[in-house]
Amino acid sequence: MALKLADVRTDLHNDWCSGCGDFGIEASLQMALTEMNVDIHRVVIFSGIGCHGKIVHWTNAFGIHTLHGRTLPFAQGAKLANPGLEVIAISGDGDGYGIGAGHFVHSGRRNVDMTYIVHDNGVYGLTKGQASPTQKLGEQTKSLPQPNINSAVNPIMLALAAGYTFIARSYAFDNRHLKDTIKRAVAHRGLALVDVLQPCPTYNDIETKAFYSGEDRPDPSTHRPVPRVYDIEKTGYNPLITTDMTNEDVDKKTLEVIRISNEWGDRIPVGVFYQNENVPTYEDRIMRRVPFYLDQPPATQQIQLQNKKSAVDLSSLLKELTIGG
Amino acid sequence: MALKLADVRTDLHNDWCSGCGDFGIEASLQMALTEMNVDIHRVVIFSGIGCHGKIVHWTNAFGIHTLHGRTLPFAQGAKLANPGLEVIAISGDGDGYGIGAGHFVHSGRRNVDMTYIVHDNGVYGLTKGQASPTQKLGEQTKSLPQPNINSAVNPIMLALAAGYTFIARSYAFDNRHLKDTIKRAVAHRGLALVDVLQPCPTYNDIETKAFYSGEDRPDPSTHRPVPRVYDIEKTGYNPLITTDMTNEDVDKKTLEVIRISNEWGDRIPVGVFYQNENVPTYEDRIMRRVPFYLDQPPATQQIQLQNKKSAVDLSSLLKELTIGG
Amino acid sequence: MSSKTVNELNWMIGGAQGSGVDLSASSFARSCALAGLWVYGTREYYSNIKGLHSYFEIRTSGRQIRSKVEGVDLLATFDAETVVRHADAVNPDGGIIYDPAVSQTPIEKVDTLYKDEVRQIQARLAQEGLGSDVDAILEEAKGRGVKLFAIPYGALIQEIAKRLETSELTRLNRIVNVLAVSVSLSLLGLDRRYMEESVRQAFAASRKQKLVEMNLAGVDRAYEFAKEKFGEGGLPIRLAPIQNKPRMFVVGNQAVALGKMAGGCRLQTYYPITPASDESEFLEAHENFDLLGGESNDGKGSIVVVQTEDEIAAVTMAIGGALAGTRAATSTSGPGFSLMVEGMGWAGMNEVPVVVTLYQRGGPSTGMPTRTEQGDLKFVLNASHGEFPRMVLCSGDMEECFYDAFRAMNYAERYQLPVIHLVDKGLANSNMTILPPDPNLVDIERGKLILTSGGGAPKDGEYRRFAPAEDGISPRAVLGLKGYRFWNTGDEHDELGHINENSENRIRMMKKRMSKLETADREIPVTEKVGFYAAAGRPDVTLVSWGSSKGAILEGMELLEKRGIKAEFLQIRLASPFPAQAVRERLSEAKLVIDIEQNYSAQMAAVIAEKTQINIKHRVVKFNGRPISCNEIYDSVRQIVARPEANERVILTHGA
Amino acid sequence: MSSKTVNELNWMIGGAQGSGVDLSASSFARSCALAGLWVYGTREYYSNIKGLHSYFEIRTSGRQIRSKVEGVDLLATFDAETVVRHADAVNPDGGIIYDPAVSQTPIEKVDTLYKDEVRQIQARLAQEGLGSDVDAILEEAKGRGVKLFAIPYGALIQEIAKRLETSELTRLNRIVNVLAVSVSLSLLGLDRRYMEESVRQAFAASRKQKLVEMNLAGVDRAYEFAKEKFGEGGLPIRLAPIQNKPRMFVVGNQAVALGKMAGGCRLQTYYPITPASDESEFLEAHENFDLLGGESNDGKGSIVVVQTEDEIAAVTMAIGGALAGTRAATSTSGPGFSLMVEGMGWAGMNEVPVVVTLYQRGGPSTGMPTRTEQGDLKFVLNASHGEFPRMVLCSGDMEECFYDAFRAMNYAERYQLPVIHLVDKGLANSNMTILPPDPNLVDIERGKLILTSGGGAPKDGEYRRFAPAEDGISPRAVLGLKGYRFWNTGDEHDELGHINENSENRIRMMKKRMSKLETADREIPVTEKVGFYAAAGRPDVTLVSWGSSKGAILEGMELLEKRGIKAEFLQIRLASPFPAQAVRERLSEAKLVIDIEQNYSAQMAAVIAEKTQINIKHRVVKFNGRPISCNEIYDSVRQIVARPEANERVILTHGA
Ligand SMILES: Cc1ncc(C[n+]2csc(CCOP(=O)(O)OP(=O)(O)O)c2C)c(N)n1
Ligand SMILES: Cc1ncc(C[n+]2csc(CCOP(=O)(O)OP(=O)(O)O)c2C)c(N)n1
Ligand code: SF4
Ligand code: SF4
Ligand SMILES: [Mg+2]
Ligand SMILES: [Mg+2]
Repeated sequence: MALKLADVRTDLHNDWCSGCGDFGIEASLQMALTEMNVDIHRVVIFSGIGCHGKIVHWTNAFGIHTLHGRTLPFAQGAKLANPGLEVIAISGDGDGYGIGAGHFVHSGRRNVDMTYIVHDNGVYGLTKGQASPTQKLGEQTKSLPQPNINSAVNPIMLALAAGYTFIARSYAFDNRHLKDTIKRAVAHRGLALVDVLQPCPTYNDIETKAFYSGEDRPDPSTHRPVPRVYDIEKTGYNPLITTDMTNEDVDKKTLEVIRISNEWGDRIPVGVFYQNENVPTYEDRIMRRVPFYLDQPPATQQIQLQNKKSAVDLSSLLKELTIGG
Repeated sequence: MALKLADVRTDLHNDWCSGCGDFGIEASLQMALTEMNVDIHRVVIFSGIGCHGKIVHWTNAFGIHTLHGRTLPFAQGAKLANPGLEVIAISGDGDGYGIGAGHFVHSGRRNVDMTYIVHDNGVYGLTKGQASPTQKLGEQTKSLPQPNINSAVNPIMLALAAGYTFIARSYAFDNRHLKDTIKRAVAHRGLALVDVLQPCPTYNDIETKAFYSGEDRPDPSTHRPVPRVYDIEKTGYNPLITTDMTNEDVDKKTLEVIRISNEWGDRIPVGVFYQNENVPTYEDRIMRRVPFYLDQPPATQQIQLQNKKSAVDLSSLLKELTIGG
Repeated sequence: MSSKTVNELNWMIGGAQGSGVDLSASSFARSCALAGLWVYGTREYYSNIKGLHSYFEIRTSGRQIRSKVEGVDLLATFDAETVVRHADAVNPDGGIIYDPAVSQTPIEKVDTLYKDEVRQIQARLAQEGLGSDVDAILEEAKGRGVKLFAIPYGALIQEIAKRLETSELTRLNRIVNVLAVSVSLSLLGLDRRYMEESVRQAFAASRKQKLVEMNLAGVDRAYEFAKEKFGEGGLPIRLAPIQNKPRMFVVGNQAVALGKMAGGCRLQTYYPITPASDESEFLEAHENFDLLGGESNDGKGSIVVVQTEDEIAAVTMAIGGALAGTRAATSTSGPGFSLMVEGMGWAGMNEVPVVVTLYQRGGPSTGMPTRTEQGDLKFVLNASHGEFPRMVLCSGDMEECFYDAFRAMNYAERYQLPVIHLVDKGLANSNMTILPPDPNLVDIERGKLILTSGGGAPKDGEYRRFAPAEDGISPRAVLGLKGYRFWNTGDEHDELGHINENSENRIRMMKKRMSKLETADREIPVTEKVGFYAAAGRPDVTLVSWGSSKGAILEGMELLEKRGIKAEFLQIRLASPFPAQAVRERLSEAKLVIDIEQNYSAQMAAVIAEKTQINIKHRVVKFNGRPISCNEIYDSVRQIVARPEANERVILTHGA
Repeated sequence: MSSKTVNELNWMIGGAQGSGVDLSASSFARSCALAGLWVYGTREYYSNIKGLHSYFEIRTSGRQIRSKVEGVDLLATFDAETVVRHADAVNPDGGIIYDPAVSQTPIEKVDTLYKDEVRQIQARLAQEGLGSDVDAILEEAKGRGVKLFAIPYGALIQEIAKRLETSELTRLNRIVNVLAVSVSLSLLGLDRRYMEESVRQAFAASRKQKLVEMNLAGVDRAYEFAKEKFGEGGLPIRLAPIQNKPRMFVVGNQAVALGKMAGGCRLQTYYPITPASDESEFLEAHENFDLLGGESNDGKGSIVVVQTEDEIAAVTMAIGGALAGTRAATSTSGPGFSLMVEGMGWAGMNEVPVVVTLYQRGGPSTGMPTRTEQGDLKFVLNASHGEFPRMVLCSGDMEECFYDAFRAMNYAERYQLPVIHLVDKGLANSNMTILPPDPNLVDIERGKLILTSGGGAPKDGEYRRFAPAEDGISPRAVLGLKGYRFWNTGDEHDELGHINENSENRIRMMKKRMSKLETADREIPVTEKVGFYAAAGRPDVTLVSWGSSKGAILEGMELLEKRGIKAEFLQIRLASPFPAQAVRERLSEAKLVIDIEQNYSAQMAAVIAEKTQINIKHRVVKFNGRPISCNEIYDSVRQIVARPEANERVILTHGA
């Protein structure tokens, strides 16, 4: 039974600022949910603290609005306890790349099979517009008293260094691309990052919608704006790492990812930068230790007998620790 | 007045395990201190928690043994309060790349002019040998009950992604190279990382001294071991980013850094991978806001008058907030 | 018209976040202040950037005021929601300014109301046989005697546009705020020149002449319109200028920032969080400041403000700065403080002076980020594993925010320990007129600090950072000082600062550190530890409280006195070291004691019980995130005094 | 030889960390246990991997014992440092086993002694007119009547090498441990077969036959040598086998791990930290375990153990797991817990069952990582900003470690809140023989948990995670359960779990959450809240304590009774919700109350004062990181009973 958009929306009042890129992300996510081949009852969305974090309340799926910067460990805990869940973690750029940078790096090392979407608006929205880690050095968005004093991180490169096996970028107001990218991220086996360029009309007056869509630079002939955002996959770029590639091939691809990810200004690349399903997921790795992990994961194990007693038979363990007898 | 090694050593009992690579790092650091052109009274060494952390107690300079994973923010605080200090921060790999990964990334974005040395032994020494973030997936060092379940981070690439402006690697038992690298790191204007490969004979039975020095693979003719560790700069590699380089040149260099940093196994590169003094330091950036910052940094400002009253003249500020009158 | 109250007013304005309500409120307040009146304002808003409801209450008076009062005299609105939410708070002889264009709006169309709220209001109106729209609400108010003032904002703006010969209606629409304020002031009879000046000052910084003109045109038209239409308006209150002495008009976090600056803070680290970051941003905006008689650096001093990657970095970076010899502080709210506790413990262990200003807000967890609470007291008293000395200061009002921020910097250095300065959102986001604070009332006291080689030189040639001392306080050198090398470690350490696990050393060091609290307790005068406000005569009741409830309590006491109930008030200002003796003395003589706190479990009462074994049975608590009003104090105390046995715990619930 | 004590012994062995002392200690203990004796062992070591001094005390007895005792009967050493550090602890009629090869070592050459320690010892010896080397120490002991047993380890090892026809002297050198233990057992008259069996068991896992042989050869030669050389040795103590019933020989963190496993924990997250990580590593090593009557999965259950990047991730990951419906826990020590408090608050706000086992160690900050303390009580009771319910269990011994770990999992789910299980290094690293715990004594109680669709179905079709409930506890569904969608947020929320800042909602939700503590207080039987150990007759003194002091107190009471002092003991087992009534009842009748704690400020006494307003004036505290012995209890209580007014606070200082 196909879901309609209305099924995956709650009827709460949405309190984002009008024109906020978050609306685009919300819509794309919800459309992806209706089109994806997953049981909506198994979908759990985690978010952090920031404007972005409210997305779970507008979305009609299990929704866990966690702590600032801690989205990833919360989400991984749920997924590892019940690998049958379809887990989507969502952060802001302050949340995910700022205070959450440590978890960002270490989650890459695990490669748990889930999706991570980051609302990348260059600012700390909910605390009134301080610079986020993706804001460039020397930029001065509206509410900064002085130009930004920190250099920006490149999330694509950071993800690559950390071990993410699917790395993509999309744009909040390109609904179709974002929706498709989310679907591909969810379908990916392993940890998938979708960095979403998100205008914040209230605090970021530099990377605006007009900026991304190139309204300041009309095509001389058509007089229509030439968007800065372009889809790398439309230029023939192929993000896939395949098993038949040599180490050199992989190295080359990696370097290409980084080269492209450094583009900014007149051309801003979106699309899937990197996909590698040859790295075992964390679930695969657990299976090597706990053979029945996927059949009987932590969340579904019977822990008690009919008579309420513990289902565990401690005897061999106790014996191991017993002396004499 | 030249310092002797004895001057920069305390007379405390050193309680590292015998054969520990930390001894090599300690000796190299102390030699660097005697040879460097800095006033030893201005040298402050910060360390984290782990075996490595005790290094400050064996070293006769201001020594601050901080918290697990927090070396970098402590050190930056001191340096920013008094930019006249020569600050050297030291971590273990668990400390710096594990629990401290967030600070690692964000310190790169600041580029405070100081040095960061990481004792990279692949394990959590002081807590008895759990895998650290640089231990490879599937490796099983001595005290692991199971093969390591996490992928390793590549500290060089992570540093590059984070914005470190000097990135080097050395080897604990190559005294001369390590000492020279530390001296270059200290001389560098900006944040300098020195990742030091450090055997932990007690818990890491894979990346041992014998491994690094290639004792398992004698040269067929000389029968002498062929070390795995090689100095990239001896192969003609030049880490310097210069102002006359084009963006493409810089991109190329960056990619080369990453390519080399991925080498492991039979050839393990050490040396300075990357050096870029064209990025303003955090101190430079403060100067643009606070013109007298370097002359009168926080730590040396007079805050009181002779009569113990506050030296601050609040009147113009109070006026700004005053109504009427 | 002699029956009118003069210069006692509670005015309210509401509207969507981001629609300029804050500007309205401050121009109203500023107008009053320019007229020489005293002002006290509070702000309520959601954890939201734009669109959800926010409102301000501005009290103004001929004498200094310091708390919120129940009942609105004049409610200025320009949207439906504000009418719906606040009409019932308007006093029977008060007034409501509204836009007739919204009066047909059905309640359920106000989609920023929670569903439950809509249902409740609809049910209430239905019960009264009224309709279900804004008009019904207005009718309900009118039924209670409230005067209604319809302002056709749209038409007025059209007229102004014509006058100014502009077509920028979108921009002009923003002057709806000025219209509402101006109509209010006109109804209250305050000469328009105060509002005009207020507008000029408000836009002085922006230097947009056009904007000033538009707004002045708005003032003009609004005064005109109100005069024509409502005359004197029939409101029982008048505002009249009374004097013209300069006053400061500040919000709490500015008072803290000024206190820190004067108190010598030169490094402030922070990670953004509501409601703390305003303080850091104020400091950053004023990072270069004037020095007294300074010649060097053009007579400028400076503070370095660093936005860190998280609160762990904020506190540890501040500690690093303090080690280098600067006065360092950080500023945060509950969630941030939760991340700082490990760092606090390290500072305690290594005797590092560091100040954390903690802006309490509704907890637990993310809680209610923009609402007030005093829920963190017991947490900060016990934060971090193990035992180490810390000081905890609790400010009760704007002036204390300033002086305590200054003193916190002193205490940290004198006693070489972490100091927590507790304030709350209620203080941070309230604004009021005060007399300018005088930094000269407090000396800078750096304690046993060695800043220059030779100062407090070690006797045996070897500097021992943790040398034993009678008072527990060793001479403290700073990093980089020649001849004063030292070590620090979070591990137990010897006098030099090296790790040492020896049993005797451990006992000695624990005693040394902990004894500093006794030293502080001995040295600090009791007036800095507790505030005491005697009753006029033998007290019927003793009120005990701390922090931002102070203002409401003091004004509540006046109300009580008018009804013949004599109350005295013991304000705990220092929560650690706890002034057990002073408190015990006061309370053991008391007849009836009531503990008043803005949290669920009466945390200060618990601390008092622990420290003095006095169980304060009667408690007034409030934990709905809205500040206490003086009337709530009055009501609850009266209730308890009347029937003590039946009212051991009174929960206050006011506030929309 | 009838004057000999039989089966009452305190044996000590010391040596450098990593030199095999732990192996010696466990083979000694194992030998005793194999002979049917009860064993209690404690371990002291530095925060160091190799080289610094560590030592074990193994008490063994014919009856069950549960504490440390002062005075060593037989000290086994093979290095200089152990003699220097511990000779003075040997009882006058006890013995010291030593290596004559080290007897000439000057004290100052023992470079793992702190300089201060060297000076102190030298001064002491000088005062006694003795030399300044190991021999002087031995002489000093001999002067007190201590017997000396010189063991030429080197020569013995050479002989063994010859016998085994091996030249692997480096490997053989390690059997020095076995020699010391075997000589000890020989002197004590225990048949060698127990030691032989012990050696076999110790190396059973390693399957290195060669190693077993070597060690058995060591046992052989050592027994031989001791017999030849010392005969019965003249020690006043004998060990004699008494029975052969199976006993468990466990350390505290294993007891906790087993309790968690039986209690249904299926996800354990952790970040390495001393002394907590042993528990997680034990669980990981046993991640696949047997189920009762299970057919599926070959009758195997499993626990997933995840090493996280830090403690913030550990606690939040566990919470994520709990939301999905598994019983989840994490395990840490003070510094780690300091990082977990924000997560705890979120769990409290969202009513998530999560268990944190907190192994207390010497604080503050990094403190003394390998030493014991009970310094975190008030911290955990108040950890995190704002107010939310939490439960805090304090285990007093090995058995309680097991059952409390089990119950903690129950409480968390029944009351839907975070539970902190407080243990300490003293418990974690002690080992003892106990009767195997019986998991069937506790039922698995999951409370209002909905695991399957249709279970506890919501009446109006819409599941409301935070639906109001009389007892404060709403039916709890898990993530992924069809028909039971819910939301969570750290913000204040409505019944569905959506953000809600409405005042009434806030008050309702705060009350609902906090009332769960009252429910727990009502439902949990008093026997799980406090332990009470009556005196034999009308008590002279009432001892109050918690946690690992229990064993020493119980045995101290026996010592006191022998001297005619009748003591009763009230053990607080549940610190939150605090059993105020039970405690008040017990204490208000008491004649003389003494609070005994292993921290500086007597934290439980503070909690008792807060909750009951009873001020326990007399306090025995210990904070040097070494566990309390039963003799210290005896001495301090006697001292206070003798002169209460002069001894309000007694600080215990024993332990090397
Ligand atoms: C521990 C902690 N520190 C600080 C905050 C305050 N805070 C709330 S939202 C936010 C930043 C949000 O920025 P981002 O993650 O980029 O989200 P956005 O609002 O831009 O969507 C911060 C710092 C918090 N909630 N918790
Ligand atoms: C917050 C916190 N968590 C855990 C620990 C325990 N701990 C002490 S050392 C250490 C790991 C050290 O590993 P590494 O940084 O690699 O240093 P090494 O010992 O290998 O030199 C840990 C986890 C701690 N001290 N603090
Ligand atoms: S502040 Fe920015 S990110 Fe937040 S809701 Fe408004 S526009 Fe969106
Ligand atoms: S455990 Fe490893 S890192 Fe630590 S001191 Fe020993 S050898 Fe060195
Ligand atoms: Mg953002
Ligand atoms: Mg390491």
